Amino acid sequence: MFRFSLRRILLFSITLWLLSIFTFSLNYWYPGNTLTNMSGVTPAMDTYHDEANARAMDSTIFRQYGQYIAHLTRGDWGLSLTSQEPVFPRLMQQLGATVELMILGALLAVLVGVPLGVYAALQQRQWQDRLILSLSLSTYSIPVFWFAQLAILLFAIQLDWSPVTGQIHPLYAIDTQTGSILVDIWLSDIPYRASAWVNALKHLWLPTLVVALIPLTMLVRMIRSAVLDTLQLNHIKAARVRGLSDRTILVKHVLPTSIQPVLREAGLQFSVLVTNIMIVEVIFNWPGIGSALVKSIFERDYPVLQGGVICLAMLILAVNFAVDLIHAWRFPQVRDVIDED
Amino acid sequence: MTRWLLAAVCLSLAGCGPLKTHEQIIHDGLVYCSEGNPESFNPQLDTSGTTVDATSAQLYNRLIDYDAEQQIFVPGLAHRWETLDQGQRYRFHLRQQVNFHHTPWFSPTRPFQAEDVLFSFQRWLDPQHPYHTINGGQYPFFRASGLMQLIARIEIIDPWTVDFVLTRIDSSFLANLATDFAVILSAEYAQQLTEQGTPELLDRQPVGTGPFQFIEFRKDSFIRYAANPSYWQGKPAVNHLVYAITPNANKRMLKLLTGECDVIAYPLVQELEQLDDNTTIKVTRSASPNRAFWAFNTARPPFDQTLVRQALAHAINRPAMIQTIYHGQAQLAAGILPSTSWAYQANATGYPYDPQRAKELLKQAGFPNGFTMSIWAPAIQRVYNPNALRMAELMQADLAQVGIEAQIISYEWNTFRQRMARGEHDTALIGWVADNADPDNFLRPLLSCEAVRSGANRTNWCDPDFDQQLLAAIQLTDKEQRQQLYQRIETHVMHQVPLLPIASSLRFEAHRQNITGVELPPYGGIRFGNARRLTHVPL
Amino acid sequence: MKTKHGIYYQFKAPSPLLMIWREFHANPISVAAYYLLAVIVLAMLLAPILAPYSPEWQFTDVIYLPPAWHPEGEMRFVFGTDDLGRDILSRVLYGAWYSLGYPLIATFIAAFIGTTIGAWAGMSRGVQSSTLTHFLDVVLTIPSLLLALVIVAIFGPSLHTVMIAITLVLIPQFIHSVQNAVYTQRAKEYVIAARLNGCSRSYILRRVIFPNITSVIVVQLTFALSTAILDIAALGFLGLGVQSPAPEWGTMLARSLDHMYLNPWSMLLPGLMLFVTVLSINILGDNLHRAIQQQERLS
Amino acid sequence: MSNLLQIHNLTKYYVKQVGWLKQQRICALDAVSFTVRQGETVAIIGETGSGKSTLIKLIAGIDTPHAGSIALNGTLLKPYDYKSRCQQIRMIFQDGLASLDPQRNIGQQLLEPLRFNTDWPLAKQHQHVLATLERVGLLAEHFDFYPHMLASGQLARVCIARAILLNPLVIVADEALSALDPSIRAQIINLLIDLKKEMGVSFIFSSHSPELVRHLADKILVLHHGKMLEFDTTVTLITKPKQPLTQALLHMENLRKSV
Repeated sequence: MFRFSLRRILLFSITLWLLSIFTFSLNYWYPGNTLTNMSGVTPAMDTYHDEANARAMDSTIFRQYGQYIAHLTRGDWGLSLTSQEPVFPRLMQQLGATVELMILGALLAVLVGVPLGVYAALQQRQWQDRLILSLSLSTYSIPVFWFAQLAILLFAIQLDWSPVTGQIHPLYAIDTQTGSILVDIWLSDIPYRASAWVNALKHLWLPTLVVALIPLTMLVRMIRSAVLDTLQLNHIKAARVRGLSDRTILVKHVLPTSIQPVLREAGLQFSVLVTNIMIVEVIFNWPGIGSALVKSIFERDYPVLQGGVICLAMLILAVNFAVDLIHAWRFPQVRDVIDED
Repeated sequence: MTRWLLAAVCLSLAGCGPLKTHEQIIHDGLVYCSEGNPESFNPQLDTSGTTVDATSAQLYNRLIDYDAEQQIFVPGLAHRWETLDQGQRYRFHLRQQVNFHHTPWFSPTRPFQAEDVLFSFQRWLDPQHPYHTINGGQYPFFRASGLMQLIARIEIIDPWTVDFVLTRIDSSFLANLATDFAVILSAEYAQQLTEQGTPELLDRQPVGTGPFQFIEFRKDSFIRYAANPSYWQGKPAVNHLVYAITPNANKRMLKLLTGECDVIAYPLVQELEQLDDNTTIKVTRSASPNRAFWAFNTARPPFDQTLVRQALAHAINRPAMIQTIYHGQAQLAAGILPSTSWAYQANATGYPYDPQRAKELLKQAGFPNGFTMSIWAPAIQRVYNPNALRMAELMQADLAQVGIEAQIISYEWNTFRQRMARGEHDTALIGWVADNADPDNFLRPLLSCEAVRSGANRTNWCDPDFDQQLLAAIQLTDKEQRQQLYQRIETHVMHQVPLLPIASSLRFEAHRQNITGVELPPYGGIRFGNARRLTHVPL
Repeated sequence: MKTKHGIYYQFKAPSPLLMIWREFHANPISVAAYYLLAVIVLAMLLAPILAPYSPEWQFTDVIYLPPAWHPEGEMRFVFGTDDLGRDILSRVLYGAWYSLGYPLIATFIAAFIGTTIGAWAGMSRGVQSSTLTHFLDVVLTIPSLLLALVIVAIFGPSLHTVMIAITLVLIPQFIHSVQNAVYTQRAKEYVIAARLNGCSRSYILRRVIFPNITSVIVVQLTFALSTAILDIAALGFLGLGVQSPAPEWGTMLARSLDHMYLNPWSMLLPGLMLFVTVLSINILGDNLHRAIQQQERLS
Repeated sequence: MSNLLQIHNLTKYYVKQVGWLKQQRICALDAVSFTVRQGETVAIIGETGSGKSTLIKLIAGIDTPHAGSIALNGTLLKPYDYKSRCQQIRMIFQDGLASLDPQRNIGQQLLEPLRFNTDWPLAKQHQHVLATLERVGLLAEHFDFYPHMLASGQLARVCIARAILLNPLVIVADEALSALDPSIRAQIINLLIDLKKEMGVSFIFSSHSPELVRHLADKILVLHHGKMLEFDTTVTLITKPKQPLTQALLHMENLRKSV
């Protein structure tokens, strides 16, 4: 396990390094002044020459890269071209909002998707199974932006169960500290926390649902086939023969084994989740990284775009790394296979 | 049940103070869904309607205000003024006991006085002023309107009396002072910032004398204001004012329907009317002195040729636009001045839709096979143009008829304006809302050579003869004579067509039925000072 | 090589690919999806003939017309008109070029490039291929939309950019699946046998390995196609894709939101078309996959 | 009879990860040397994991040795040089179905060696394939069959057909017959004996079955943990085995009977 972790950590670091090279070269590919793209300092500003010196712009590309990494790790991610604010602290807040949506979406997908998938597998070829399968295939094909609009029309306008957009009603003056609204309410010292929570949850559930929908349906399909495969395995049959109850077999034997192939696909699932979050954030005016990213493209605000790309990519890589470790820790047979090459 | 649940949640959390209900919080404030981010919190620096809406009337006051209904100037921070030296010197007597905002970043030690007026004007008048170059150093309104050349100097007579000395007699001076741009800043705050070494905060963490004070701005999310408790006209009825920034017109409408917005900017009027939901939502419309136009960048060939511009003017079908873009809620423009202006005369020459004539003109200009060009159109709604992108699409089809291939280009609003100021466009669909009732305000900021320098002249058309005539017109005091002169000027401009006027639209605003007192003065942004919510919530 | 009178009934044995097709064809849902997709593709190809008007022609006198089956509709505009008086039917038909045609082209280009590189990587051994595998694993975890957004940011939004972005984004998927498939195939005994027969590398790749991974490629194709369609539409919806007045479905959908009460059809139809197209592609891919599994279980 | 195949000092090991950083070599073959004469049949016996398959693979050329050499008629064979090797050494795979491409019919696959190793015209290639099919006891119409349509005995025949198609000098087989039913196995053994007589090839095979070894082999090679224990004629080994293991391997059924 130690050796495996070491290898994974090495791989993870190499990937981060590649990512940094990629984002570094993006600065040269974006239209306009490279230094401005990197730091948000325009030639018209007084600090331009200092910045050019600090980033070794007249030196070799390697020193520029070194300075880039130094700035990056220092948390100096440049200034936004539109607001002249430092990018990094702003991004961290947006990251909070994005991660909140991400965690809730993933939770919803798992809490609903897994039982549904198991249920479908147990009812294999029954009408329930067919219904769940065809429903999941259809939802999987819905363009998420269309679905979000329809959901707003139905739940927010027709039924009035949810507000249209935003994290919380703007009149609740919640200080943004982490960016995650639920945590921020907790951290704030307002006297009306309870109603703020209720209001925040009212805002939260619809985007969470939309974000979770597609990973959820994928999860249902994957769990279903994994459970079906597992049920065919000999040790499950043996457990049956031993006279264990269906429930025990399911919980103690089938589920743990079925999780393995599903966990392997978790990276892909997560990237689907992130794709949806980017679109959903734009539609629901969610102050997260995804909407900032899209907006920054419209505004040609390259420092913000860069920051967003780095943040999202790192998040995804980190999650994949974590999944890999958990996978190997939980299923030792995997790490031998992976270790071979 | 819900209440029990709430109570349970509340009890389970340590430090959960007295329970304040959602209704109380809502009742305490007002949400205005605006269409974009302000570029700055000081309207001196920017002419964009978005900036003006968010700042002028909320944070600041002017020396004088203009009452459009009675068509007179009314006192602002100056309670009285008089003309001296045959109109070359104006003396303002300032209101006493007016306080600047008391904020976490600034505690005023003295009330508003003449020094503040001097500071506010010298900042943009004097290129040597320490604050002149802070945050861009561009003062587009003052440069384009000619105020920079007009004011010779400002003299403090005593702490509550200020004199403005003009270089010449100018009938539009008071009108310009009453605009949303001539706001009064705090000299003391500026001094504090200089000492702190952060002068740029002057326009980012603003301090003014207005009914609301600034609390927080989060780009793309909201601007938060609180009522100024010691406002000289009395504390506003609304305690919290929030600008929820919602660029998407459709979202604004939906949020108005669900009550997330109390007032919205630029409503989709046709949509709201379709809803037939008049019990909760009210749409008001008012005449507005605005003009949507198509500006040709005359600095770029082939738009430097009058024949080409005339051809383009004939090539597009403006009456169709009134139907499809404005849904009939606008008036087709004949000339540059809108029909609400006193200098307007109905007989101005127009450019009827005539593709045949357009083709002939193009042939004369040496483009029998047309050419390729770009149409820049902003992605957000403006008073004068509810959907410029759609309009550009219409024009694209029209231009294709005369063999011109047009490309539509759009950027986020602030980027759009910055790039246009740099003259990167071929042609642009843009517009103008008058800041005051003077016809000069329609011609000089848009087309003068001075406006080319400030970047406000989107056509880059500079005609010294035109500028000369404008100057002559503004020095006349006789309305009749001025009207005739403006008539001549307009005929000249329309022949040259550096820009093609398209329409003037009605101005719309939509709000929930229980909101009153939101003011939309024709020559200015939106005002929330007198707004209030009507519902009563049991405490 | 047919013998006239054998002791077996069958003269021509069906090839395994044909058997997968038969298996697939036995499922009515997949057949329905197949024909639906065929109709959409046909409609796209015949758009210039089928569409009653040019997609950009503006009938400014009849804006916001509901579809023909609506009491206020008119027969000449079957799906109604949009806010500029353009015929929605014609726009949807021509829009298929952007929302289905271009994704198809992008998918095929990506498939060609990706398969070539993937086959090369799968055939080569050692560090080279292991590095590539790890690198691809990483690239694949980055959402395609994010990469597409970066490419759009570099080149600016236009049809070209979107095509470049989508194609580039799809290539790693193909490399990955083809490389894996080739790698698995290489260890198969029949491939070793072919090598022992003295076959050339290219022959083994073309005649032995490729027929055996066709199904993998086809399934990957359907997956990539639905990704491409949804990504292009999403970019269009965000305003960063194909620019107006091109009747791309995502762009149409985004534009129609401003008048969804006045003209709900102009919002519903493009979304519905996207949904139906992607759904039929997904059903196709799904059932193809199942048919292949079934076939593998039989043989 | 001359020495046809000379195997000298053949060594092959696999690397296994032990602990965190240590690697351990596991020897599959340890300096194995022997020679095979023309027309001779050599059986390789040993326990599971003794290196039988590795040896076969190395001779067939699927794998590379870490040391040692294989020479045919005095010329060294290079690993992965299938082109020159496949005319002389052919292999019969253990699993007939797995060693045949499911996507192509039998005929196409049998034409393959001819196509790449002869310059015969197509018609002649076809004819030769059909003749070979008949020679191994199949019908001409099996040409059009796909592997999954054939029974296991037929598949074994196809494999043999593929091996003899090019008239090789050596045929190697790795447990080629162990998966077959006893009755079919007998048929295939007879077929192999017939073919051997007709063609005069050398035949090297590995097997677990003492009867088969005794029945077919001229010589026997005993492997134990990759080392060559004994290599001698069948008669010698059956009558006077030097090692108890040889005794055990060759008389398994006797042991079983005695227990």
